Amino acid sequence: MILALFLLIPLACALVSALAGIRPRETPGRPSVAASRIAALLGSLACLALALALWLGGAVPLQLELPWIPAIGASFALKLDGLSLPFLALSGLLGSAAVLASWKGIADRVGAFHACLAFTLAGINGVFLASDLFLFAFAWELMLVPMFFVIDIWGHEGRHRAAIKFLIFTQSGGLLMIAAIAGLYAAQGARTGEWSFAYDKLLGASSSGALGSTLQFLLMLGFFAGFAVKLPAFGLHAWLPDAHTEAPTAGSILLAGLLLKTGGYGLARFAIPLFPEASRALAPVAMWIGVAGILWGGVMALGQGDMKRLVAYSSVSHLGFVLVGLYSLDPAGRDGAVIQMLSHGLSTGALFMLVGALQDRLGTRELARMGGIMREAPRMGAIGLALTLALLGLPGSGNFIGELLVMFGAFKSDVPAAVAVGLGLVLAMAYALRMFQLAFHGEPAEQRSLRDLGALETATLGALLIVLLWVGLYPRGVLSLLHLALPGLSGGGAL
Amino acid sequence: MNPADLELALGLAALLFVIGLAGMLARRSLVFMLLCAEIMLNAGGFAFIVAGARWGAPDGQVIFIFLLVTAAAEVAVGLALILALSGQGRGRPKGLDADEMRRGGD
Amino acid sequence: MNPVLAVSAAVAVASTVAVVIQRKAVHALLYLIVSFFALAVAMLALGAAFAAALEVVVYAGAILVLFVFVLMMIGVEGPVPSLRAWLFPALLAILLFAELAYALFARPELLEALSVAAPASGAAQVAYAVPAPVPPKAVGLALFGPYAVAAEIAAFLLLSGLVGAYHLGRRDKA
Amino acid sequence: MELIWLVPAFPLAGAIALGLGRPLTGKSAGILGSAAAGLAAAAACLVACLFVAGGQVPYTVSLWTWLDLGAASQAIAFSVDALAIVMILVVTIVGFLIHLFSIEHMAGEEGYRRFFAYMNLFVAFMLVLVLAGNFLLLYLGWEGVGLCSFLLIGFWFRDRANGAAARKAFLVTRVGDVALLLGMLLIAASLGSLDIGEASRKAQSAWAPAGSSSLAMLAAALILGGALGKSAQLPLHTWLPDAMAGPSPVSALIHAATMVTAGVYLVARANAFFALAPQVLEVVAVLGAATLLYAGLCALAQRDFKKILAYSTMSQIGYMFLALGASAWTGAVFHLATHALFKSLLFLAAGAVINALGHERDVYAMGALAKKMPLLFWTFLAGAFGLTALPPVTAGLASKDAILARLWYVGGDARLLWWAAMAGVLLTSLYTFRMIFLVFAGPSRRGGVGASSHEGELGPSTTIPLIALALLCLVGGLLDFPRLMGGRPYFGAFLAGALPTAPLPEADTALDLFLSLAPLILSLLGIPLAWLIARRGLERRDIAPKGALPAMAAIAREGFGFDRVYAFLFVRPVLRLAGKGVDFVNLASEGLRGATMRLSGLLRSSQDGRPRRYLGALALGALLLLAAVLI
Repeated sequence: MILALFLLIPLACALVSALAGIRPRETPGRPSVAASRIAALLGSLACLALALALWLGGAVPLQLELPWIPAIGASFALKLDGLSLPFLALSGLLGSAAVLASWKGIADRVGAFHACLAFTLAGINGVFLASDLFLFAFAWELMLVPMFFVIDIWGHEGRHRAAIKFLIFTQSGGLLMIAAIAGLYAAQGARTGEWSFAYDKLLGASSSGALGSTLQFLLMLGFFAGFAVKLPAFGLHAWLPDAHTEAPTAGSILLAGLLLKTGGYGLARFAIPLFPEASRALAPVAMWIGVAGILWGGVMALGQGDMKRLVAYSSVSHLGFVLVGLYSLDPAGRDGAVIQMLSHGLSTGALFMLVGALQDRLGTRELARMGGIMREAPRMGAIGLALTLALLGLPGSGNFIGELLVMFGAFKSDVPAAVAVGLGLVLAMAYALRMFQLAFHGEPAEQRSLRDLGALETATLGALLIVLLWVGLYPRGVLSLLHLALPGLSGGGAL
Repeated sequence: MNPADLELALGLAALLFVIGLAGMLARRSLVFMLLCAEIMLNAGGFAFIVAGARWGAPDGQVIFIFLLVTAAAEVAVGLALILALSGQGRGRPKGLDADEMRRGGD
Repeated sequence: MNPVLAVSAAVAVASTVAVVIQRKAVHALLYLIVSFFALAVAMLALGAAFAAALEVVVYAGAILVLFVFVLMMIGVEGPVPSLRAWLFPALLAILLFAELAYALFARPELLEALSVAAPASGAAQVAYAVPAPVPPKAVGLALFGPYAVAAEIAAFLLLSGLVGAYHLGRRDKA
Repeated sequence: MELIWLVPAFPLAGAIALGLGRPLTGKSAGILGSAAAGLAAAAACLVACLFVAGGQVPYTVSLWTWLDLGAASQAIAFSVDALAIVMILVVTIVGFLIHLFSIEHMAGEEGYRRFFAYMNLFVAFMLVLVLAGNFLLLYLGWEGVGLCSFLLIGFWFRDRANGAAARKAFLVTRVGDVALLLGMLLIAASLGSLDIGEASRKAQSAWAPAGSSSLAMLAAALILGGALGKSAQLPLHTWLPDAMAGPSPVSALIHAATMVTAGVYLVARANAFFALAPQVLEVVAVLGAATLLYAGLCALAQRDFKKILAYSTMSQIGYMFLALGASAWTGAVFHLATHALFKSLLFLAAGAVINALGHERDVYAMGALAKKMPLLFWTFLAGAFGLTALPPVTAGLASKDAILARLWYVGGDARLLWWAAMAGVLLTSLYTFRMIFLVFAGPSRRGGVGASSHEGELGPSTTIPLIALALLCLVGGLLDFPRLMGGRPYFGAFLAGALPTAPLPEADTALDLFLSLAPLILSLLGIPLAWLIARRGLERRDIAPKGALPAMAAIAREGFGFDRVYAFLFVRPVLRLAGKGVDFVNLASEGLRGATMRLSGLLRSSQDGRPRRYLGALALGALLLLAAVLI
């Protein structure tokens, strides 16, 4: 039942937040507003604490199965293993960071906002925990809708378009994925006579020969499409810059830090193990899609004038690494992809928080209108520098470990891809340094008075940085956990 | 009954119907459109009666009654609408132009 | 050919054409009443006495009089459309009529095929042999027998029409 | 033996303390930073003594396992051997002296505390680099020093030009770093180990015999790529002259003494791979010789005081690469060490001169400073003698001599390289003495920039490092003095435990004499020539260059246009692609959106609210349907 708490706590917090904020004409500072903030924060922290307790207690794997819709063989089945636990911890951490980041920035409809955040978090936790494909699809949809509202209601200038774009892209991908789930379910059910959505039962479907190779490939493509949109893979990334740029800070943190990770997690958990043969056929293409994402994301980031958009494009680049790592079909590459996802969540989440803080203070995200922040706000400068270094993958940050392992995996399966990935590192340095120097160095572009980071913000960002450093210097902490999940993930033995 | 009569009667129904149709397409006044709708409805009802007479069955007349009811309800609502619109004073002298009403939503 | 039917048909067509080309709505309405009377005569000729009565009493007598009241209140004059404006409607109407007439006169087998009750040509001949005026009693029995539910629904429709008309006609809109 | 972790820990702790310690104001920050560096130097000396006393047995101290890469697990571990000892001594001692110098030199600068934090951080990373027992940890230090170089070049960040120089340095070296990273991956993937010693042993068994394995060549070439970037050798050299935008102590520590020579250290450390790839080794030698001559020519044409020294550094590292290419591993490392001494001395003295002149860096604007700043002059001269390998300063004399002799003895095609090196000797002498004549001799110029200023204000924290470095230069060469002059190769013997050495052939006094005298004579010959060049340059400094020679000089001053070529080939295409950040994928999706909207507009126009139109459509539909039934 512990696992259900990961869903119940955020849902309960969403309820409390919504109820607390339901009274009309709320004003900041009213007790009900504070209550909804605190409820959302406590919910996230509780999830984080729970995940850490399970981590330190070594309680993986852990399972929960309750009957849900027996008529179609769908059950409320959750499973916690070494692959999901780090992501759950990340979701608790970034959820708290998102609430803290919007502590002052959100003054309008506070209750609904925090309810949406908590709701999204519940969906994300569900995605990371579900071991029943029906439940997975359910949670997958659950996390999108509140996120849509977060962007559409509390976002910046172009929020409506961005929100619709986000919804259309992810829904189209999700639709394909759900179709593939249904197809897999039907094919397996027709063969065995046992109609079930259970992950473990579907796992052997393709290797048992139930699916023809064409059908297997098509179903795999369905899963791949759903996850590749979310990741996003090159070519399907058009929604990301808009959504990240227009979302409020908390929304950007959740989007970049967690929602994108569900794509990578889905690939690692479902698309590859369920269809090992088809994945092997797709792997070379997928790797080069990833490489294209790395390079194109980097080049685009180099051309952005909007700081938030730059970070968004850097996400495209960084998640290209995930695709390369996963489809190198090499243990090192897979490890690298997971580490890369965690580190990217931490570093980009923190970076979005910083950009949000800057935007609150300066009223702009334009790099050309910043400059000289290092002098006026040294704490901000120091954290900005540290995050920039993580962005460009300096050794010592978790990003380096991820990129290194991904490159290693790629090197073993496709040397030119590894070389191209290396070019991506050069690009990463170019755009990261450009961003840092434009924003923090030089002379201020305009008259202003800049407040440095407050204690709360510094503490939050510092915590994220310390975790990032820990991943960078002691990646075994994550990897040993991940390797516990290896047998279940190996699928056709490719990994 | 004479088959020729039957054919004549059905032809009459068809002719009345297309006259109503042409009128409805050509006239822009709401009142005329409502009148043309009545023509078409009536033509349809007449066709039912012809069919009932052809088989010596009451069903045709029953359906005619239903059509009558429909027409009554339609006219009641339609006329109420016309009254309400004309009461607003817009389009009154020119006779409730359906095309002009399209954008006049205030 | 029944001369009564033929004459009433001619009157009905002529007056209906007159309806759609009038300038004043009141004139059109009066022509329509004429048309309905002619149709009532045609119905009588076909042996549908009850329907003929209803046509005069309800249709011409009640519904169209309702029109008269409204037109008296607002007095509508519709501009007569130009010949150009008649072109397309007339073309459409003529084509449609041509099709219907073709189906009616040249392709009787189509009607046979569409009819469910009398598939065989023999049955049709039998039916033709029976001149069967349908008495009002039969209509009433059918209406409140097999069609009772439909009658109730029609009543609902009338009621909702009443409510709708009342609502639209209300002056004191809040 | 467990003490070794203290060596990098002191400066790291110093960096953290300085980074967090807001209350540290005034000189206290500088003193704290210097103390951290000093403690590191002391710890390094202690470690060195213990190492020597313990019979020079290499050992490794492992802190924790960092990462498993394939089968091999990489630890955060410090390996100590003779090469590492030499490097930590150079880094900590020179580093300490430069910190000391900076206390006064940087006084009053904005970001004083930040400066020392970065410097300490640099020393820590540099120590990690040289102490790393595996390639991965080495890479951490490698990128870390690159970071500190970036931060310190851009120290005066209010000027965007400094930032651009810093960015360039970081980026260009990263191109090399990526090559190194790929080389590491290659080694890890094919040998299953990244531990330097273990991988070297495995390579010798897996990739032998030498010269036949393309994998060995690839690995060596990729490692070389990293070394070229870090050490500013052709063709990845363009960042170093720009890097002079940083403060002078930075140039002394990072861009002369330690970081830029990391490439030399790397090649020496990975000598087993290069030994298996003789072709790559030849490339090393040729690139070294080319850089040596190229940078010498460039230095001859510079007007910026520090850029002359920067090109000189490049050129001297060319010597080291030349030595590496000739498999003179110990000679290269020896020159690295002596170069660290005399070049940091030159940079510090130059920095003091520039500071005294109010940040004037144009040598044509200086002059006649020898009398006004005697201490700076004499210490600078000591460094210059080291640079030109002239007695009585032994530092450069001994190390350069060893390299030249080794080149000669290799024979064959390497003779050509010897001639190139001799040309380099002449060039070195030319640009060095041109600089000295312009700065310290001749008439005072430009309304006497230095007329009012003299070095009298120099405090002990400035003078002590200068004098100490000068003394070290004087005697440093004695560690491995040429046998002709009765020297004993202590240094080479010490390093023999860590690097392969080949004994010189039997002593032939006549040949030895020739090999020692030839460079000496060339250097001396350079002095009068340099006087002529300096005078000629002075006369023409303000008129537009005409004729072939001044035009050549202008080209050389720009570094022979490498920057422009790279901008044309790499930078501009990428920037054009980036454009204003317009993403064609996004455009495609927007196009799809536009098409959908247009289609929906089309459909919507059918629902225009005209009932008569609907009716017409309905009738038309009925017409067509009926027609379909009838036909």
